[in-house]
Amino acid sequence: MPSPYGKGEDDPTADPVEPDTEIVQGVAGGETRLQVFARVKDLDRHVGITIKADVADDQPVIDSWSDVYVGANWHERECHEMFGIGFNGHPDLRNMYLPTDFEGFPLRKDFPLLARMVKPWPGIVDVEQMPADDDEDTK
Amino acid sequence: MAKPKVPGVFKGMGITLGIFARTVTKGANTVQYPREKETPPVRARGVIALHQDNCTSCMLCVRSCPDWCIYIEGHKQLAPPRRAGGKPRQVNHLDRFDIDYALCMYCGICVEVCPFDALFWSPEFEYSEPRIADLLHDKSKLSEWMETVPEAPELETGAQKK
Amino acid sequence: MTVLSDRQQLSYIASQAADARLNVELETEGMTLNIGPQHPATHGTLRIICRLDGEQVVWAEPSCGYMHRGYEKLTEVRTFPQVTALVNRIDWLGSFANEVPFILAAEKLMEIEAPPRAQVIRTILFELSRIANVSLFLGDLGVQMGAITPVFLAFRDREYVLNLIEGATGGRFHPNFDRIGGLKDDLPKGWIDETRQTVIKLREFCDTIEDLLFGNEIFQSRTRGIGIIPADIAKDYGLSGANLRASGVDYDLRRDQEIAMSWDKVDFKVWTHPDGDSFARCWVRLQETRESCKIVEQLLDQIPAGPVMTKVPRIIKVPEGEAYVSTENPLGEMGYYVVSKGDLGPFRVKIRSASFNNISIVPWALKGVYVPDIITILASLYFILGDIDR
Amino acid sequence: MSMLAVEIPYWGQSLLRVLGGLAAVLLPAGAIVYLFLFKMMSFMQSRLGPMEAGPFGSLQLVAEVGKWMQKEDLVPEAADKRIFKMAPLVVLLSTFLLVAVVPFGPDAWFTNFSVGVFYGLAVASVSVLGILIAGWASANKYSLLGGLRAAGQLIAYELPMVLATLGVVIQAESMNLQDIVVAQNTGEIFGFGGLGNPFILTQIIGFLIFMIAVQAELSQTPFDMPIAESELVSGYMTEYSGFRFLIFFIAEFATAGVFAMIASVLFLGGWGVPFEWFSWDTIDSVDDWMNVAGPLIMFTKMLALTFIIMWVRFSFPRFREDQLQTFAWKILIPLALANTAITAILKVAF
Repeated sequence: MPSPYGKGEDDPTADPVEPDTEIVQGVAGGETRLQVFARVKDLDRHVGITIKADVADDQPVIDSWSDVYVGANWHERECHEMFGIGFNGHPDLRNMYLPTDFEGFPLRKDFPLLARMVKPWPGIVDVEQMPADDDEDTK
Repeated sequence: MAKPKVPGVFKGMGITLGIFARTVTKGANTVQYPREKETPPVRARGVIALHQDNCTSCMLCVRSCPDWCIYIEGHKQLAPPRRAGGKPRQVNHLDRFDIDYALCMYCGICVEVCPFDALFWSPEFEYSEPRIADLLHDKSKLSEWMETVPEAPELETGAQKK
Repeated sequence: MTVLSDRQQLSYIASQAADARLNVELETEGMTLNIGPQHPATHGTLRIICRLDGEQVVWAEPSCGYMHRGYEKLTEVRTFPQVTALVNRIDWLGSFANEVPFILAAEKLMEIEAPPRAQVIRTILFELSRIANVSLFLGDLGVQMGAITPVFLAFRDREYVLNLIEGATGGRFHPNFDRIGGLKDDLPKGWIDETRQTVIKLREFCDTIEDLLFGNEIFQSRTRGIGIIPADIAKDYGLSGANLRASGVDYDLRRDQEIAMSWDKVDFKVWTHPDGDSFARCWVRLQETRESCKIVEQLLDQIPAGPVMTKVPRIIKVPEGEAYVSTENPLGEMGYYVVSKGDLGPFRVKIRSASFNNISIVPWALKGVYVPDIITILASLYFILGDIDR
Repeated sequence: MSMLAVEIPYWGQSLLRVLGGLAAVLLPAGAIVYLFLFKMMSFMQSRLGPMEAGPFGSLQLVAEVGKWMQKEDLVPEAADKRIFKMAPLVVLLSTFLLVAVVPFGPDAWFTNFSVGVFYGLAVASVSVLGILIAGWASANKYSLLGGLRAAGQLIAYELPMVLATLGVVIQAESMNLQDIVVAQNTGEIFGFGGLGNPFILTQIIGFLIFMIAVQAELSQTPFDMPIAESELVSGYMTEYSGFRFLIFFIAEFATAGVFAMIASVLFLGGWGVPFEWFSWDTIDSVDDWMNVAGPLIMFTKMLALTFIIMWVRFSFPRFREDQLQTFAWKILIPLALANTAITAILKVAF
C-alpha cells in the first residue's frame, strides 16, 4: 500500500513497491492462512463470545452452523464466495453478491483490487529537483 | 384522553385540514429556490478553497485523499533572500493544483491534513457545470473560492481551544 | 398495547394453511414475479424473486448484490481516517452512527478513550442521526401503504435535524466528524439551544404521525397481524434493533453493554411490544424516536467543559491486535471486527450490519402472504440497501 | 334549443352539444387537477406546489399537457397492439357518455332521457372494460395484476352505487335526472320549503355509500389497489406513456368531475336553487337566466364534492384488496339494501 504520509519515504524514481502478498500466518492468532470466526450472543445474559476455527490450508472446509443457527446461513454463503471456504451441511451455497460465474475469491489478500491498478497514483508525483542542481532530470 | 375517542380515520383528515389551513395562513416550509436562497451553515463543506502562497506542494493532501482526486505539480526555484545579502532561498513553486470535483467526496481529509493551512472549506455550493470535465477546478479557480471562505465560528461555551 | 390473543394468531395461520391447501387441489400454475432491483418499495436495489399463485406468495427469495461496493476490500487499502470517510456511507440515512463503532474499536485497540465532552457530543449526534433515520422511516411507511401526506411531513421535519448535523459537522449526510481519540471539532455557538427547539419540533412530528397514520383504522387493518415473527425465530435469524424488540425481546445495546459513550448517564425506556407483527415494529420505532428526543434533551444539559480530542500522534498507527465493538444503530446492531497489523490502515475489517440479518428472515416471513403484504412486511422490517450489500 | 331566438339548424345544435360536452368534461377536469391535485395536495403537505408556470403555477397543466404530447408514446413490443392503443379511449368514452345525461339547467341539457339514471349507471361501468384491456394488453405482469384488481374492485363497487341511487329514485319517483332535480328543489321538509328538500338530508346513508363507491370507482386512495404506486408501480397504466397516458390522466380526473356532478344532481339538488326563493313552482316557470346560472351552481357543488373526495385521497392509506372486497360485499351492499328498503317503506307510509 503506497504510504500516504511522509514525503521522503518513497522515492519517485524507484519502481512502485510491490504490495506484499506474502501471507503472514495468523495475525489474529491462528496457525493457518484462513481462519473462520463466529460470534454468538445470548440476549438474556448479554454475553457474547467469538469462536475461532483455523481452516486447513490445502482444503478450506468447515462444518456449517445453518441447521443450528438459521441466521448463519447468509453469513456462510458470503464467506464462501468471498474466501472460498467450503461449508459442508449448508443447504445452498450459492453466491450471495457476486454473479454466479465469478471465479476467484475477492477478499483474499492476493486478489488484486483493480480500481487501484487502473489509475496511476497522483501521490507518486514529487516536486522535481532544482533544474540547475543535479543533472538527472526526474520529470 | 378526556375528549371522546374520535375514530382515527377522521382524526387523520382533521390533521391534513389543519396543515392545509396552516400552509394557507402561515406559508409553506419550502424555499422557492431560484428566488429565495437558504444560506448553508458556516461549517458546510461546499467547496475547497486554496490559499496559494501557503502551499509548499508537500503532496500530503494528494497522498491522503481517498479518491485520488487532487493533482499537484511544482518545481523548486530560487526566491529572493529574506534578509538583504542572505543566501537565496529554495522555494517550491506551484505549477498545477487541480481538484477534480467530479471524484471528490467532500470528506475533508485534505483540508485537515494540510500542515500549512493552505486549504479551506467554503459553504459555496452553486458551481455545477453542464460538462463534467469543467468540474476539474484549477489553481486560479480554487483561489477564487478563497473570498467565500467564512470566519471560523466561535465555539460553544465550555469548549477548550485546541 | 393490545395483545394479539393466540386465537387471532392461530386463525391467521389457519386461514393461510387453508388457502395453501386450496391451491394445491386446483393446481393453478403459478407466476414468477420479480419485485425487481428497480422498484419503489425497496429502499435501494433489492430484488425479490417470488412465485405467486394468484395474489399469494408461494415462495420468495431476495437476491442481493446490486449495490455491493466491496467495503471490506476497500478498507484494506485505506488509512484509518480514510476508512471513517468511507464507512459512513453504509447506512447513509443515519451515517454518523456508522462511524462510532469503528472509531470505538480502533480506540479499544489503542487503549485510549475520548474525553468526556467528546463522548457526550458523540452520543448526542448518534441519537440525532437515529432521529433522522427513523423519522424518514415513519414517513416512508405511509407511502408504502398508500398515504402520500406523511412522507412530506417526515422530510420537512427531518430537514431541521439534518441542518443541525450540518451545522456541527459540515456534512448533512456524511458528517465524517469522528476521529480516533475524539472529535474533529467542537460545537459552534448557539448549537445547543437550536437543538432544543428542533427536538420540540420532532416531538410534534411524532404526535402528528401517530394521529395521521397509526391511529388510522385502515392502517391498522393493513398492519396488525401481518408478518408475525415470534421471538425465538427472530433470535434465530439474528434480527436486531426494533424488529427484535417488537417481538417481545427486551434487548438494547445502549443499555446492556458498557461502552465509551454516555448512554449510562441518561435514563430512557426500552420499548417492546408482545405481538411481533408489522404494526408492533412500526409502533416500537415511533416510541424509540420519542425516546431519542428525550435522550438528546437530557444530554444537552450534561455537556461537560473540556477538550474534544485527546493526545493522539498526527500519524496514527494502531497497534497490532483485534477488537469487536457493536452499538445500537438506528437499523439494529452494527458491529465492526477490526484486525490491525500495526500499519497505517486496518488489515481486515468485518462489518456486521443490521439489515443483513433483518432481511435474511424475508424468505420465512413472506411465505403464503398477499402481494400488498410483501410491501407491508418489507416496510416494517426497515432495511437500507447499503447495509445489506456493503 | 331555440333560446337564442334564432332557429339553429339541427347540425348546429349537435355541434353545440359536442362543444358543450367537451367543455363539460374537460373544464372540470382541468379545474380539479389544478385546484386539488396541484394546489390543495401541496398545501396539505406544507408546500406550495407548482409556482413556476404562470402566476401561482396556473399554467402548470398546460405545461404538463405539452410535455405529454411531445413524449413518445411507446407500445411494448410484446403488447397486444390494437387493443393496447384502444384501451384509454374506452375509458374516456365512458366519461363522455356519462356526461351526456347530466342536466345543467332547465333547458341546458344534452339529453333528457326518462331513464337517465339507469343509462348513466350502465354507461359508468364501461370504463371497467377499458382498464381490464389496458391491464391485459400491456404484456407486463404488474399491469396484469393491476388490471385484475381493477376488474374485481370496480365491479364490486358498482352494486352499492346502483343501490344508493335506487333510494334517490324511489324518493323522487322518477329516473329522469331533471325530475330528480326538480323534486329536490320543490319539496319541503316538514312544511318549510326555504331549503328545498335535497336528498342528502333524507338519504344521508345513500349519500355516504354513493361517495364511497365513487371513491372506489375512481380507484382513489383508500381503494387505489389498481394503481398502487408502491407495489405495482402504477398498475394498469405502467406501460403507457406520452399521449395515451395523457388520455388516461384526463379520463381519471374527468370521471371524478362527472361523478361529482352526478352526485350533486342526485343528492344536492343539481343545477337548481330551491324554487321557493324565486317563487317558481314548476320546471317551465323557471326563468331563462337559470340556463346560465345553472352550470355555475353545478360547478360549485361539483367542486365541493370533489374537495371531499380529494381530501380523503390525501389522508388515507390503502386497503388491501381482500379487505376492500369484504368491505364492499359485507358492509356496503347490505347497508344500501337496508337504505332502499327503509326509503320504500317511508315512501309508501307518507
